[in-house]
Amino acid sequence: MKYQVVVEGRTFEIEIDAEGKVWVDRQPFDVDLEGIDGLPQYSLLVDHRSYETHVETEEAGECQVMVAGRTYQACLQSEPTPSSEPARYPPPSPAGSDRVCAPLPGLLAEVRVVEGEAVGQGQVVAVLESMKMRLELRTSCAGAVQRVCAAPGVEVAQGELLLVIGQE
Amino acid sequence: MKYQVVVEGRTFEIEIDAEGKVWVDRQPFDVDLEGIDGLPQYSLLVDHRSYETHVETEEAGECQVMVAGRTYQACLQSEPTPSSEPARYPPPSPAGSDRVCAPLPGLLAEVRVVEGEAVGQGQVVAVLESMKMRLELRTSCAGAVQRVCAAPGVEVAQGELLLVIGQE
Amino acid sequence: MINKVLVANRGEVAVRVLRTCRELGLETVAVFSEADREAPHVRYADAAYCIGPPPAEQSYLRGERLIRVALESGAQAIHPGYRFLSESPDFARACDEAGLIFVGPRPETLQLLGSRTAARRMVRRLRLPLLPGTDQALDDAGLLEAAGRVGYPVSLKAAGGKDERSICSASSPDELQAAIPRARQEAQAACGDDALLLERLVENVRHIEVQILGDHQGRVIHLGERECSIQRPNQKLIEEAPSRALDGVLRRRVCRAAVRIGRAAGYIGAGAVEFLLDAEGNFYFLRLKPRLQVGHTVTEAITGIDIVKAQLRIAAGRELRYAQKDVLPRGWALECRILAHDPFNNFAPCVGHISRLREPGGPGIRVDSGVCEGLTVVPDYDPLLAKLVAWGETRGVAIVRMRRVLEEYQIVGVTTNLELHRALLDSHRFFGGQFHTRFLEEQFIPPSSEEEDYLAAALTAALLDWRRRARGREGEARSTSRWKMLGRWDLQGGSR
Amino acid sequence: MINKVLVANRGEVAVRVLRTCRELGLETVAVFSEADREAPHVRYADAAYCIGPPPAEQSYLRGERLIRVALESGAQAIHPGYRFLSESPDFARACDEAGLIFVGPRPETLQLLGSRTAARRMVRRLRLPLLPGTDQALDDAGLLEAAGRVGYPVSLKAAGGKDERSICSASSPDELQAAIPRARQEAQAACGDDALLLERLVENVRHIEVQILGDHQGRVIHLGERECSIQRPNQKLIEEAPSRALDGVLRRRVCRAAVRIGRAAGYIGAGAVEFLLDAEGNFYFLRLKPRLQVGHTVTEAITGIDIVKAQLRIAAGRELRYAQKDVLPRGWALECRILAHDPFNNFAPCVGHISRLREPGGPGIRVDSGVCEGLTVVPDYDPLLAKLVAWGETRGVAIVRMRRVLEEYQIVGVTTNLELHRALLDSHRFFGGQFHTRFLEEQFIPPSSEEEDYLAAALTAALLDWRRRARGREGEARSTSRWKMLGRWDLQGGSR
Repeated sequence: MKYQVVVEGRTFEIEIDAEGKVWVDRQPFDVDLEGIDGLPQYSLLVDHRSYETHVETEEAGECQVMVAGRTYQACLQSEPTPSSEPARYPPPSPAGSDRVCAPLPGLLAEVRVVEGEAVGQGQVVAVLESMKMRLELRTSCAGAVQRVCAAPGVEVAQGELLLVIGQE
Repeated sequence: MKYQVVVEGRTFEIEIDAEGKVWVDRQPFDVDLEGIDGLPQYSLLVDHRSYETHVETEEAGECQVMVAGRTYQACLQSEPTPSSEPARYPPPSPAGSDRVCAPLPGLLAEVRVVEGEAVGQGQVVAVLESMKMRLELRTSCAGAVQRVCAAPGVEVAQGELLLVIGQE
Repeated sequence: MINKVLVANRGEVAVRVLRTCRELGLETVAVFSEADREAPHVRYADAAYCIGPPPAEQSYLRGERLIRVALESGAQAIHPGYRFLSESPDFARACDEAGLIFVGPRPETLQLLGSRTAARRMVRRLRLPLLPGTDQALDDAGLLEAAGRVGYPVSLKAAGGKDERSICSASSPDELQAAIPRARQEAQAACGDDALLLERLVENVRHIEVQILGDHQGRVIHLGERECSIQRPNQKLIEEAPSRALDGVLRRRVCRAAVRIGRAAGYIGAGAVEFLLDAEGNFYFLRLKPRLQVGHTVTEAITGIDIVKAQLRIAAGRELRYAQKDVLPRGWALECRILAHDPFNNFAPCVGHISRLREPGGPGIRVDSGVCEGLTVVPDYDPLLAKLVAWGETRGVAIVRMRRVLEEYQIVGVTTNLELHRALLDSHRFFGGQFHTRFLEEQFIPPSSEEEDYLAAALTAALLDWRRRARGREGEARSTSRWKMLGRWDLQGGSR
Repeated sequence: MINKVLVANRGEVAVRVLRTCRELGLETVAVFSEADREAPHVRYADAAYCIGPPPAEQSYLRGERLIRVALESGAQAIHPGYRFLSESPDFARACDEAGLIFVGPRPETLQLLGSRTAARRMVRRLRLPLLPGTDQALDDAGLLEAAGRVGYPVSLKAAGGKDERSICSASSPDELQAAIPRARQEAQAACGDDALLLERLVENVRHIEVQILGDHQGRVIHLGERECSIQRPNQKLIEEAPSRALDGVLRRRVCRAAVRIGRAAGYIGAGAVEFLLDAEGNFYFLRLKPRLQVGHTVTEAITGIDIVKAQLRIAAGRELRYAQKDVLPRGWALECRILAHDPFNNFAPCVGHISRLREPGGPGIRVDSGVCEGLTVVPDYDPLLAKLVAWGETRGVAIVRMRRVLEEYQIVGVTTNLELHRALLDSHRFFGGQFHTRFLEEQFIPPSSEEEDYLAAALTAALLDWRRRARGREGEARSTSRWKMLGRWDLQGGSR
């Protein structure tokens, strides 16, 4: 299963395989989430870092999670992987290439790169305004911008392809 | 609604009318039970005395209630009042008279009075062994023993009439 | 002789007083408004009486009803806590007349201290420092003349008001002339009297108060000072004892002044003499608060003295069990008030259902809470939920302890100022003790989150969703325990 | 230099150590067995590592694995807490060899103190009082001869054992002769060595221990004594500081003896020198416990000194920040250990799911807890759930405070000894301070309930049933809020 999770403007691409192994932005992480019996409270270990999280509300695709005394709004989009049904998002890109899509419907506020430009991994390439938040969209690999598919100022649909990054 | 509640060997006859007014052993009490939202915990005021009670488990007719750090087992028998269906217990006795019935099925271990004997209110007149407990059965009014309907050593059914107390 | 005490308050202060009563073996009577039926103080007391609808005017402020409940329940004394009727001479007098002990000073003392002008005159007679200003209400011309003498800037205050708040300030005669009519209107609205007096406006000040105890035998002692400069208008957030602003010499002067004022007022019970301290080390009498203070806990932490116990002993007529030399403060203590308000939304009061509460603990920590899990925080009263007190051998230790427990504290379901406290305690200026009463307004910078906390939130959300789907495939009943199911049920429908 | 500490323990002591680490700004690493994945110490630490299956031998006692985790996580020091590996010279040595700081004494010190005979010889060289007995293991004839010299009754102890427990006692040569073979078998079974030694059996004794601190610079000080006479064999229930049994003269003698023993042992870190005190005021060295003690909290309460902080500072090579004259105890403190066992069923350990937990608070109270709501108490480890500490200006105040908070404490889902503590603190003999180490066995009378509590239980049960029926008639959805429904759901299926 593949998730795009937006937490107050930060986007995480989280993949969980059938055995429960976890990748965040294509990096493998050792993640263990354990519920405290009887409570909507969890002990989370991420590469042994220890967090306590508390789920305040949970509705379809939206979750309010308290971490270290602060409440964060997490918006969730998912697609099964591997999947027999048609994927709403494009399949994972080959290594060194990336397809930047809109995680939520919204207004494409900025496109910060032009075609042919070299980009680093994690660089902000576009900004989407959605649900009163500004979401920074980042690359998951270094490369060159092969194509810019949408112009700033337009409304984009969820999952719409915005940019293609390829190897230099 | 009329209840016979046995708490670790002590029997209380509790009557609650349609407005929620409460009588314990035929004495009116000002009782207010308020649940603490989200928890099986209650604030109980009995004639302004304040208790905190916590219901640990509750099953048909049996309830584990924690009061002041101790857990008590409460066994509940009820009958509606007023009722159109045939009552399992006799109707409330007239003032100054009482019908002592078996609140639970069990062995009548002792009968402590004889016919004609004068008894005080709250006096133990018989002892029933039931569910590994010894239940002391008390009079709810002063009077004289008019009739003893069961002999010690016999098994009695729930609701069976054991003694009749009348006015002297 | 007191056997039974009625506590005429609610929330954390009611629980605070009830706790000491229980330690003293006194029977207790709580009162509650219809909004507080579930509140912890109701469950904590031996008996509890409903005294009316939620608005305080119809319940906690109805003196005659409180007296009736005290008489009915057999209480001999009424402890008013703070706020509500604690400073009311009328209520204290009504208690006297009903044959009840009011745990506090005499009605005449309350009357005297409730008048700003009378209190100023008393302190002037002692030749103790007052803010330059007028000791009586003046007409417009008189105010202008006085301002010239006192020196600008000045602030205008309601002569009949009890708190030290200034209605407005003026830095020139023109500004003052323009301000007076408006100030009279506000004074009229606030305390039913448009009389004004005027004081020099001192800036960059710190708020220092000295805890005093006086008994019926005429002895008055002090328990050292507290500083409560971290405040908003009318709302203190952090108190500490002792104060970084006083050295040994100044401390002695301030504390002695407080004791002299207490003696002059014939003070009985626990009170706090409040002063302003300017950057040059000058202090000025502000008022004598004739009751238990919210911040009494920090004084208790450094002196080891139970101030509520002292109040009750004094009220019973017993003499103080401490001489001044027995009061030996040790270490440093801080109190953070945990309030149901939103510091990031103009401190708007917040309500909600406390679905989860975990209070901190460990060495040097005291929690005085007025709430519990399952409680609904209602909008009718003060937003003070709890007080967190940290003691340390030094101020630095107290601060790091407080910082630790602010992280341990967990309240889910109602917005609080826990995060604001964390940010304040992280501030270098707070750590250095360099602040004044406008520190919060001027210096506060909202903190930012740790980047990794965003990831923790994202992973929690994703993994929960993934597990739910996995369970759906596997058949739920087999794969999870009953407790896991309860957890999930709570999670989907339970909280908030 | 220490930046990161691994805490090689679980439960309340792990949380205790983690708290001080956090106050010191140290990063922390927790370890947990598979049974402890949900435990509070895992959530409290910055990082956490699983170290194996539930049995301690396969997790918390696996020194090599702990050292590997410390190295992997980048910790420079390991704090062993108490029990588990805290007294193991081998583990301390393995830490040294791996370049890690073991927070405790040197391996040689642990070796010396782990031998009853070596420790006795050391104390004898200091000419300090020992229980009359033998300083070395003896054969059967030797034991009989020694008993004649020492005087009956005597007790036999395993020479290789670490604790002070006697295997059996004998009051005549015949009894002794009969007892020796059985004692050898037990000693063999308990510590793999059938060597026995013999000590005079002193009856009606109290257990006194003195907290000491020693640094790498060779300084040893004491923080006063504790008394822990309220105990069962191998399980202390209540500790207090100071002890009622010592007057000023005796206190000075006992504390000085403890410091001399600490110096002779070259003691580094925090330890406790244990003594028996007989009814005539004679004291006898028992052993030096070379680690943090469970009861250290009462010493912290009266001295204000954070003993875990002192341990960590000493481990980092810094010198003691206190001279003996800086240690100024104040007031009295009690600690009640809250254990998951059933005092009314032969103290059988209890397990269960903690469905509800409310910890007490208010003035003078410290709670050191290792559990939280939602936790399942497992049978694999010590049943210590939490420690409750009450401080008061006097012993009487500390007792009434403790009595108050034992009532405030609410644990639902697992049987604890809260009620036993309530009964003990109500006892006149405890209040009078007249007890000895067999007080609990000999004096304990189970308390009876208040009659009115039965009625409260009955009314709760009846009213709940009545309301459920009433709601059934009225239509449930309309008449109750969502929270009420949650409450009911919990109530019917949720708890235990």
